[in-house]
Amino acid sequence: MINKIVQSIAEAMAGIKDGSTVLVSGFGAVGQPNVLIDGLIEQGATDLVAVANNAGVGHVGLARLMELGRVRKIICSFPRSSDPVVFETLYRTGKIELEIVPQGTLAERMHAAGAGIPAFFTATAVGTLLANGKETRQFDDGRTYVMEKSLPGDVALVEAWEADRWGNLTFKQSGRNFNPVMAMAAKLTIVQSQHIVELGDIPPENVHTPGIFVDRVLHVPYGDPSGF
Amino acid sequence: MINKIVQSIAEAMAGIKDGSTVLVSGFGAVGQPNVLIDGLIEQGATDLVAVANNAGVGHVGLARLMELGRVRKIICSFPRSSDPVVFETLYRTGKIELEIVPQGTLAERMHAAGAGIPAFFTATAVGTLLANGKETRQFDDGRTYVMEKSLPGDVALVEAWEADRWGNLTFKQSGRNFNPVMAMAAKLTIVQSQHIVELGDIPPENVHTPGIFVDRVLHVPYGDPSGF
Amino acid sequence: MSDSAIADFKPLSRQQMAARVARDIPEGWYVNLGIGIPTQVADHVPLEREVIFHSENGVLGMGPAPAPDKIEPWLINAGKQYVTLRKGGSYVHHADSFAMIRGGHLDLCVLGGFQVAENGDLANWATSVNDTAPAVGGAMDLAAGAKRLWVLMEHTTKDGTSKIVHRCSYPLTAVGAVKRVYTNLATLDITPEGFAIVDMAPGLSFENLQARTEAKLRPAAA
Amino acid sequence: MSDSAIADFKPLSRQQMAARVARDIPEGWYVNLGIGIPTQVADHVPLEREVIFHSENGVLGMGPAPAPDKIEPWLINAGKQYVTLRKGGSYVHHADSFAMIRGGHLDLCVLGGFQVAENGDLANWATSVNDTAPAVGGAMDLAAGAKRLWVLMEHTTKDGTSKIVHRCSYPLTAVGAVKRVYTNLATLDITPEGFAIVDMAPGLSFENLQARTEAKLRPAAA
Repeated sequence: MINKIVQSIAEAMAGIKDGSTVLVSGFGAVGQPNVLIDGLIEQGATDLVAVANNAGVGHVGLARLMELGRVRKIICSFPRSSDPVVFETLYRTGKIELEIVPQGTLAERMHAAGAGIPAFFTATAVGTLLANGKETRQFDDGRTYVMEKSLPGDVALVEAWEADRWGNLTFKQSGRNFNPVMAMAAKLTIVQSQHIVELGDIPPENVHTPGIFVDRVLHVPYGDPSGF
Repeated sequence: MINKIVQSIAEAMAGIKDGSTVLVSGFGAVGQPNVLIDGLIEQGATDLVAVANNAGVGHVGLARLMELGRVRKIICSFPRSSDPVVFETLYRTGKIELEIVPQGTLAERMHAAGAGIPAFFTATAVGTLLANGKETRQFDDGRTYVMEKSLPGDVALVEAWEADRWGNLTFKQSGRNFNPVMAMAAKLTIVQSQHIVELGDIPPENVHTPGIFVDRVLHVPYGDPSGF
Repeated sequence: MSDSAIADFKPLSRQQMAARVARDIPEGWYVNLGIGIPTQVADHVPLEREVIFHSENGVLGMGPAPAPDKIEPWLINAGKQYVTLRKGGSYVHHADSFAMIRGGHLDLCVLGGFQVAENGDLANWATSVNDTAPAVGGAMDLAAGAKRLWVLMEHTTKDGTSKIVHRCSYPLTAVGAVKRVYTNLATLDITPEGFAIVDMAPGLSFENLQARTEAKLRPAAA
Repeated sequence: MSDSAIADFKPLSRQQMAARVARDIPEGWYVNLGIGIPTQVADHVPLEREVIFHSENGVLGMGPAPAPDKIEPWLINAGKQYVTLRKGGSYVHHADSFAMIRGGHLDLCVLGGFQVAENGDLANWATSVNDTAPAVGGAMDLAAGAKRLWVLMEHTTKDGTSKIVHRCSYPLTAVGAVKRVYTNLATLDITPEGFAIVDMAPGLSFENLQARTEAKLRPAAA
């Protein structure tokens, strides 16, 4: 019997190696796998590359991981937040690398990684600082596009609303955001889910992320999102 | 009030021009918009480029459109079928152009068109006849990939299970297939739907194709798929 | 610029600016509103005029802000404010959401700006090449992807420097993308010949507007 | 080849070939089975051993064929046969389905073949460069995309020509992709040194197998 449900946070985080690229989902606090991020802090892996939309808030979660010196580089679209003090201090003192990526390009680079596409062209960022040094090319429509490479992860940390033992997932409202894309882009996809449901409870037409993209599921009924 | 629901097949097909690229969904008979294809036959546009998985069966639907000399070129993955006589005759006598595209590349070329991506790289077909004359390139993983260009449509003919007046769609079982991809890839997306539902009847988490990709919806309660 | 010059006319309030943009959005458009003043545009589109608002984080068909006791904690917009979803709305993931943007499926995007140039260039994400860690978010995707890009911003900075310029001095968000600018002083179209005035704040003269504007303006077509 | 040579052993039936492959598929794998004999492999995987079958047309978690009175007209596989869906199965669209394939998410794909070469090349879609309108379907995507590609086919054509070859003479489906071949005569691994025998049909000798095979074979490791 296939059973991707794990019983402890330690089991969920087992085997994450130093130097890993970790995709951390969420947009604001919504769809953000807080318990798994805390689990990663506990687990100890270091020299990480973090991929997330933001660069952490306050001194908790991703910001805490950075504060502990465990993140070598962050790839994100929006390093600002309501309280970005940890990132800004590290960045000003040269203790963290930053790669800023337009939000849609960030999402598509991970989608491409999950879909076996090593590179694609987009008009986003053409003629801006964020296209510096990148290959550009004109296509048949006469417009210039920049080539962007896929962004695969070693690990994805995902937050779901429902999950079953095959790893099928649903997401609630705007909690979907980066979750399905990161789930498909990583070698090891770890999910915290509000609810665990029986196989077959999610109608097959309405599975948002099929279990093929999921490796481990931890039941975390943690309530409403918090900590924007 | 937005209302994408049209009252007649003539209204659904209005304005399709000679020379159009028409994306025709379906895999076998499932998810195939038979009534719209017949509507296109009736409507009269000619010199068409048809994009479909197959090249028609028997003397009906897409095969009939070809038999009438209205299709200049077909782009498909699998020109064979249980009864491909029309296509084979036209092809053997040089009366139709054929572009064979691997099925996944075909889907992704349309997905890319819908997503504003003019070209992408894939390992599919590298080293085969279908990559002849196409640019290839090695990426960081040491593997060679071929560049494929997006495939936009002027018109998409789509078959849905449910639709509302904003054009939100659901699909039944494997009837989804090329439908969502073609809906997003065309300038004018025309849908035949088994059911018309009230706005809000489709749960917002379970809309399969959001109305932003849909222009016209015709109610066609035509029953089970037939004509493999 | 003398105080008396300012006394000649009444610049639009932010409310009025948002309402001015809202007036130009027809029923049936799919529209993304940027963070800041642009977000307020939605408040001025009556619900009966069905305009479908999109948010980068995968929300299509946003409605007004919820009553405080009706907040859905999982339903926010790109500005991380609580919103509602209208009947007919839907949720998608981030890659699908930006496929809508990049693929040209939005009829309109309204963004804030630091500078708009007469060639349609927009600068709205960084104020210097040396900005430490500027935050781009979805601005570049929206600016390059939407069918129409309008910018809604104050006409000048607080110290009176024009934000309507010949060429942007700040790092660009997108090249040649802006079609129209709405400011507290005027509505300007970007044409092959540069900025053309669509309308001006009540009481403002062409000369007075030009005096506050770095770029050369063309009077409204008669 | 004399009739007496054939009398020495018993080639596997198609049923036995499918069962032989099924034996090697562990629980938990995501597997795509090509049209033809490969499709029959699923019949030999007991339902208790949960193997998740994928079909290119967006079906994940296929079950056995339905009883004639339980057919769901909207539920077919890539071979356009009616199938069922297991609990835990799901539907996706074609681009997402091929993202699973191309992105390396399938543990295994089993395809039929015209020729397999000792360098792992597969030819299974066209028998000549001049084939009028050969039909590729999803074969190239599957061959290039799955984590493992196995081929299931007869060892020779009807006239006895070996399909296990030094180099393919037919147009290729994929380059260097095949890991293992199951035929009615043997199971062969493709190694950096070429074909290595894993097992042979009962009663078949190495010499007899080699005599029916164009490519050079290496005996099974002791």
